Amino acid sequence: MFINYEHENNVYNVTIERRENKYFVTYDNTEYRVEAEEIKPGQLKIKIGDRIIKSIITEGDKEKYVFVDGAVFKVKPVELTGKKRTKKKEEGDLSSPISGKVVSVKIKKGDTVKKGDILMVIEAMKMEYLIRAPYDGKIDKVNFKEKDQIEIGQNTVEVTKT
Amino acid sequence: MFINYEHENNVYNVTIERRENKYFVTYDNTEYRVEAEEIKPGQLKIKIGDRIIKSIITEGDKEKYVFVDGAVFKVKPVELTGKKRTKKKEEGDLSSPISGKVVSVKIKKGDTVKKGDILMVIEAMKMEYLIRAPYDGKIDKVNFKEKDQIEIGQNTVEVTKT
Amino acid sequence: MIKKVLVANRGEIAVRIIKACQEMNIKTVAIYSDVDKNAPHVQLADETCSLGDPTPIESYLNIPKIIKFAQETGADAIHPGYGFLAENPDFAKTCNDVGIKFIGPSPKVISLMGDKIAAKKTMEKAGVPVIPGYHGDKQDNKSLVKEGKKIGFPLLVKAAAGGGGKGMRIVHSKETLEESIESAKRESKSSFGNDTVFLEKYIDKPRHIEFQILADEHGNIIHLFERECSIQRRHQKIVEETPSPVMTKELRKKMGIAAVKTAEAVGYTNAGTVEFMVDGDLNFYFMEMNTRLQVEHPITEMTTGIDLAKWQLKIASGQKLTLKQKDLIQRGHAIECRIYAEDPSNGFLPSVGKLSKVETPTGPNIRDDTGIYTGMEITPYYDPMLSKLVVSSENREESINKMIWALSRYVVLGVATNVSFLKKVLGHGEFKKGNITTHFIDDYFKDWATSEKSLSVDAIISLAVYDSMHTKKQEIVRYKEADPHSPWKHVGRWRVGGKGV
Amino acid sequence: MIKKVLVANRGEIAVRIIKACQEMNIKTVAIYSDVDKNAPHVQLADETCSLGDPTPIESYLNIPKIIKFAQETGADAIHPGYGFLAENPDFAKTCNDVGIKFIGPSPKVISLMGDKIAAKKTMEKAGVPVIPGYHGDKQDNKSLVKEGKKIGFPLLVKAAAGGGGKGMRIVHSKETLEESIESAKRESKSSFGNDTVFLEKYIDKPRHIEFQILADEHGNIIHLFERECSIQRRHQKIVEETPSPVMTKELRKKMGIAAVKTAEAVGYTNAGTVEFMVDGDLNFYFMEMNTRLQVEHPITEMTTGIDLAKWQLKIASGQKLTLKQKDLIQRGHAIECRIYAEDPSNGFLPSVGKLSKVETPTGPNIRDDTGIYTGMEITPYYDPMLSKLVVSSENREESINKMIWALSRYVVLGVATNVSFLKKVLGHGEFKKGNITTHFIDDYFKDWATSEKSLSVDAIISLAVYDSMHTKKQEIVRYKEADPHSPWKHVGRWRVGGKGV
Repeated sequence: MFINYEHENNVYNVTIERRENKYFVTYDNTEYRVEAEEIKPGQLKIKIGDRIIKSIITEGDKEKYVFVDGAVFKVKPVELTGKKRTKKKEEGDLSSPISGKVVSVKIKKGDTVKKGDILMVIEAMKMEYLIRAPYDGKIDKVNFKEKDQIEIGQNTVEVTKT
Repeated sequence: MFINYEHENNVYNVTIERRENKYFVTYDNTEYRVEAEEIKPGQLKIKIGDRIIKSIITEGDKEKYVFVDGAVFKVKPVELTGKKRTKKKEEGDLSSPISGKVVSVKIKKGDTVKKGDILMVIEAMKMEYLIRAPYDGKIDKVNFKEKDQIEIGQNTVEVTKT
Repeated sequence: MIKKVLVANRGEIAVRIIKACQEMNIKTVAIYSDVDKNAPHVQLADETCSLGDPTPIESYLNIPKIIKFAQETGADAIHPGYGFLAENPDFAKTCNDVGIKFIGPSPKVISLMGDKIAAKKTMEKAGVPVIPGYHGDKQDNKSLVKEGKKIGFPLLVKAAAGGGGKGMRIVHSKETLEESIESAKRESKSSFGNDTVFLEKYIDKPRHIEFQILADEHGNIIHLFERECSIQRRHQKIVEETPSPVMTKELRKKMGIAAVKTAEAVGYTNAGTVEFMVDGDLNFYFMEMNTRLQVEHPITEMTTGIDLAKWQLKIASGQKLTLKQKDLIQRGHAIECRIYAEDPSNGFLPSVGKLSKVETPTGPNIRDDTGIYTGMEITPYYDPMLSKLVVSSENREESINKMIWALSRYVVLGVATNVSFLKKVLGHGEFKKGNITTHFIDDYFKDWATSEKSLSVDAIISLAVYDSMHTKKQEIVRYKEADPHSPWKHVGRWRVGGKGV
Repeated sequence: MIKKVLVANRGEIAVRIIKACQEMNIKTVAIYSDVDKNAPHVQLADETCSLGDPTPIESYLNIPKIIKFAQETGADAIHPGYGFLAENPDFAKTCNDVGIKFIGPSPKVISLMGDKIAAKKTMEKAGVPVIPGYHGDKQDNKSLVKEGKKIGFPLLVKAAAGGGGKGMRIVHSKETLEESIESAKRESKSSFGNDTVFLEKYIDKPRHIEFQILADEHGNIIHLFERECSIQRRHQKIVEETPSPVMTKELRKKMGIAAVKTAEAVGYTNAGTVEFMVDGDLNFYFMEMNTRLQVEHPITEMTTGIDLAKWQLKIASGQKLTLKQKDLIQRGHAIECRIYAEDPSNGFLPSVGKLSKVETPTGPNIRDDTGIYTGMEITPYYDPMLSKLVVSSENREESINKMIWALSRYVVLGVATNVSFLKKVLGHGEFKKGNITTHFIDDYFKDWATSEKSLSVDAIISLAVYDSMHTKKQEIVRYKEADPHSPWKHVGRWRVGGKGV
């Protein structure tokens, strides 16, 4: 079986074959022969050579979480298309950093703004988040109005650099 | 739905009807109207009038356990035949009080014994349990030999009163 | 003795208070909004009342609703916990007016201490040292900017009604002063319904050290030593410890006396905390008094052996403080870490979602005050604190080791948390040496990114084994049936691919 | 410092020791028999070794196997826990011989204290008071019966190598003396491989009070105050507390000095416990010394703030005891309840089976030292202790309340347990007054039957609702299809019936 995992924008190609109770995992040109048991749902005990690791895995719709050696990793599936999504913030990206409520909209379509101007204020968990102009520019579109619910990653305002 | 529960040799007749989210439980000529929710598997939150109780129920092959109000109850199903089993120890009952290993058998078939004589020694969890003659009598049958594994409730020795 | 307490809060502090009541044979009433229907505090309480709409103002801040529930259930006292209505004098007054005991100080004292300006003026008069600043009535931007320029930079803009860093701004130059004042006012208005601010000198290399107070209704006041709370992000504490690594016997005595004097000056009753700022030369200044049980109260409980929540109930019942200052013993060392649903590598942004797994470490002197459970939905309605992990041991070094051990075994999956970050803070060389100020996080973790930048081999193996175990044969769909060695297969909901070996 | 410890034990004590090691950055090796494959101590350890066959003699008592594992894994020390090989001088000696540090006193001291007769003689010489009795070499039944008659009745027959009530018999009259001697010898032989017994005067209204000792390898010895362990069934402790309700400052001092003298007399090293019997007039007698960490050590840890398991490791590493007697503080009050898989209403018979549910209470100053989990199979191979529930608080009354609160929320389903029984013991009027002796259970709970003699209405409603929820329509089979109101239906695996309404 071949699986790709995406973690922090990197993709990991892994092969695993099962023969009886042994698993043969190949990653980065190294083969790991391991024995494994699922002790409770999602809780694995894996013997890698002399070492025993215990990991906890939970599965969501869009991601898996792995807890192992005291660290947590969130991984996503890689789409078959092979098109890797990159989620790095671009200079002009004004997506909401948080799910919350729009408490104030400072601008309207057509306004000109200066770099650093506050465009929108979003409130979540009793804290305020400010959306500021990333550069001097002109407002093309305002996607939300006051009191709107906004989700993390949704684009707040579109600005053309001037 | 009609259900009988057996607990400590008493049988309880209960009726329950469900209408939408309400349950109507009748026991001992009293009807209880309750709302209930299973919060986690086997964990119930039940509203009886103004009172809320929380109970935990687990199910085995032969019994159910209920934890409620800080107390634990073990209940058994009642056989359809209606024949109620009574498990009270009779005077001559020499069933093993414990699952363990027979470490010593003091008598053989045909021996005569006095009340209080030690007939068999069973060891479990590093402790000794003595099977003593319940009355003066004659040994009819010895069901186990040294080093045999014995289960709780199995008859150890049969003695005829003399 | 109080017979029935309505707990006007949620989460770990509601759980903490309900347990204290139950041990004292006091009946408890929990209140809950729709999203908290199955929360631990609801499971635990003897009676429960539904608040409906989870919006804070409609639920845990809704005074008429809460008072009505208290009356309906026959509660003779209300415990406000911390946050929400804990420092709302109107709420305390309403309780008094309807004959329900508010577990905390009098509305007058809450009101005075809630007004940071009036509080400072009172303390200045009482001879407790305060930080230079502007605490005046002129609240127009122009006057405030003028006063700010007089104090000099850097300075702090603080909401008079604020707390926990809300409505607070550091201003480094006059250019951003007005903007900061406006923003602080706006946040204060939204959080506390009041936009009065004050300005004060910003102290370099400051430590935040506070003293716990207990005062009964018969004039007896004691302090229960200090808590060092300098490790903060966004002006909110995340790691607290006691004793403070900088504390000396003499300073403890002086600050303890000042703390008791603070409480005395206002006729304080019940549990409270006097917060001081301590500078590099160990000068200390009164900052504010928190008129409630503090989030970090467990570290005081672990080192003194005193149960503060139970004493709150005893004092509110009119009992005398039988604890004497001279009998109190500060023993060993305790640390608290606040576990938040937030992403430390992305500006500590709160994270929402469903907790797919919660499993917490246990062991001698490990206390986890928690309000979460597997399957719980973390919503944006309330504070993102999930739980408080507290440890104690014979000395600071062992407590740090114990905390790192416990954090390494603290499993919360489904949202981003600060667990790894806290572990890095505790393991930092300067923290270990006790060289901490309120700038610690900014100084050493400014651009901290998660240490788990790449998947570990153990994680890769775990995932692959898990997916192999949970993939039924019929779920593996071959995309090119013609080629049996094709790398393209389909595993359950997960699309898989990769080069053949 | 020791670098890697093999823990030669299972259950809660193995878990306790592994956690202590990990906090000190010491690597750990767990050993496990087949039935313990998924036990918590195996989950927790850094390395694990399979012992196979669960029979004690083939597993946790198998010296060659354990030594081999220690050598293979490069462990430089072995912690024996309590029970199993903890007081086996041959094991300690074998460890020493192969250059592995045995965490405990020297084989010579274990050997001396393990021989209850020799121990008493040594203490008599050292000036520590002992109970009158026969500790002689003549072990034939005739001589023992003769000596027994000399001492008078009631008397105790005790296995010289015994402990925990095993190989112990009370004899009330000369008629049953010989039979009791034989039975004690047999049990001792089977449990300890040695059938030497001794006889001693049976003291009326006795309390069992013990002192905790720590001794380093440089001649420093301290005691960590007393533990009151009078609440016993089958001569095994089930409830322990500290301080003892009968202790006075003067008696504590005298007994503490005697305990230290006991340790000094034999050149004791590491943690140990000196057990005394205290009579109604507060005279005390040396009973025996346990040369290991005691089951009930947590109550001492909670009241002194000292981590005994960690000090065992430090002492075994050659560190000096930095704790001074005068600096030790006994603060507050702690209680331990041992949770057993046993049926108190049926002679405390052990109970085996699968734990269908384990859920334990948490809260401030509640410590649950446990080795169990949901799904675990309780087998007849080992001691039926499931866990130790420990609480502490400001005073005895609050600790009793806290313990009752915690016991009421301690969920272990699938086997019979003593949880309800413990709750009744803690709630008993005489216990609350502190009027306890080792006869307490016999005096007040002789014919105790479970208080849950009949199903409560809440239990009936819970069961009915549960069965209603979990019965699919198609599982309800009508036995008389002709009559739609027939009471005979079939619910899942459960047969149901009853009168119509």
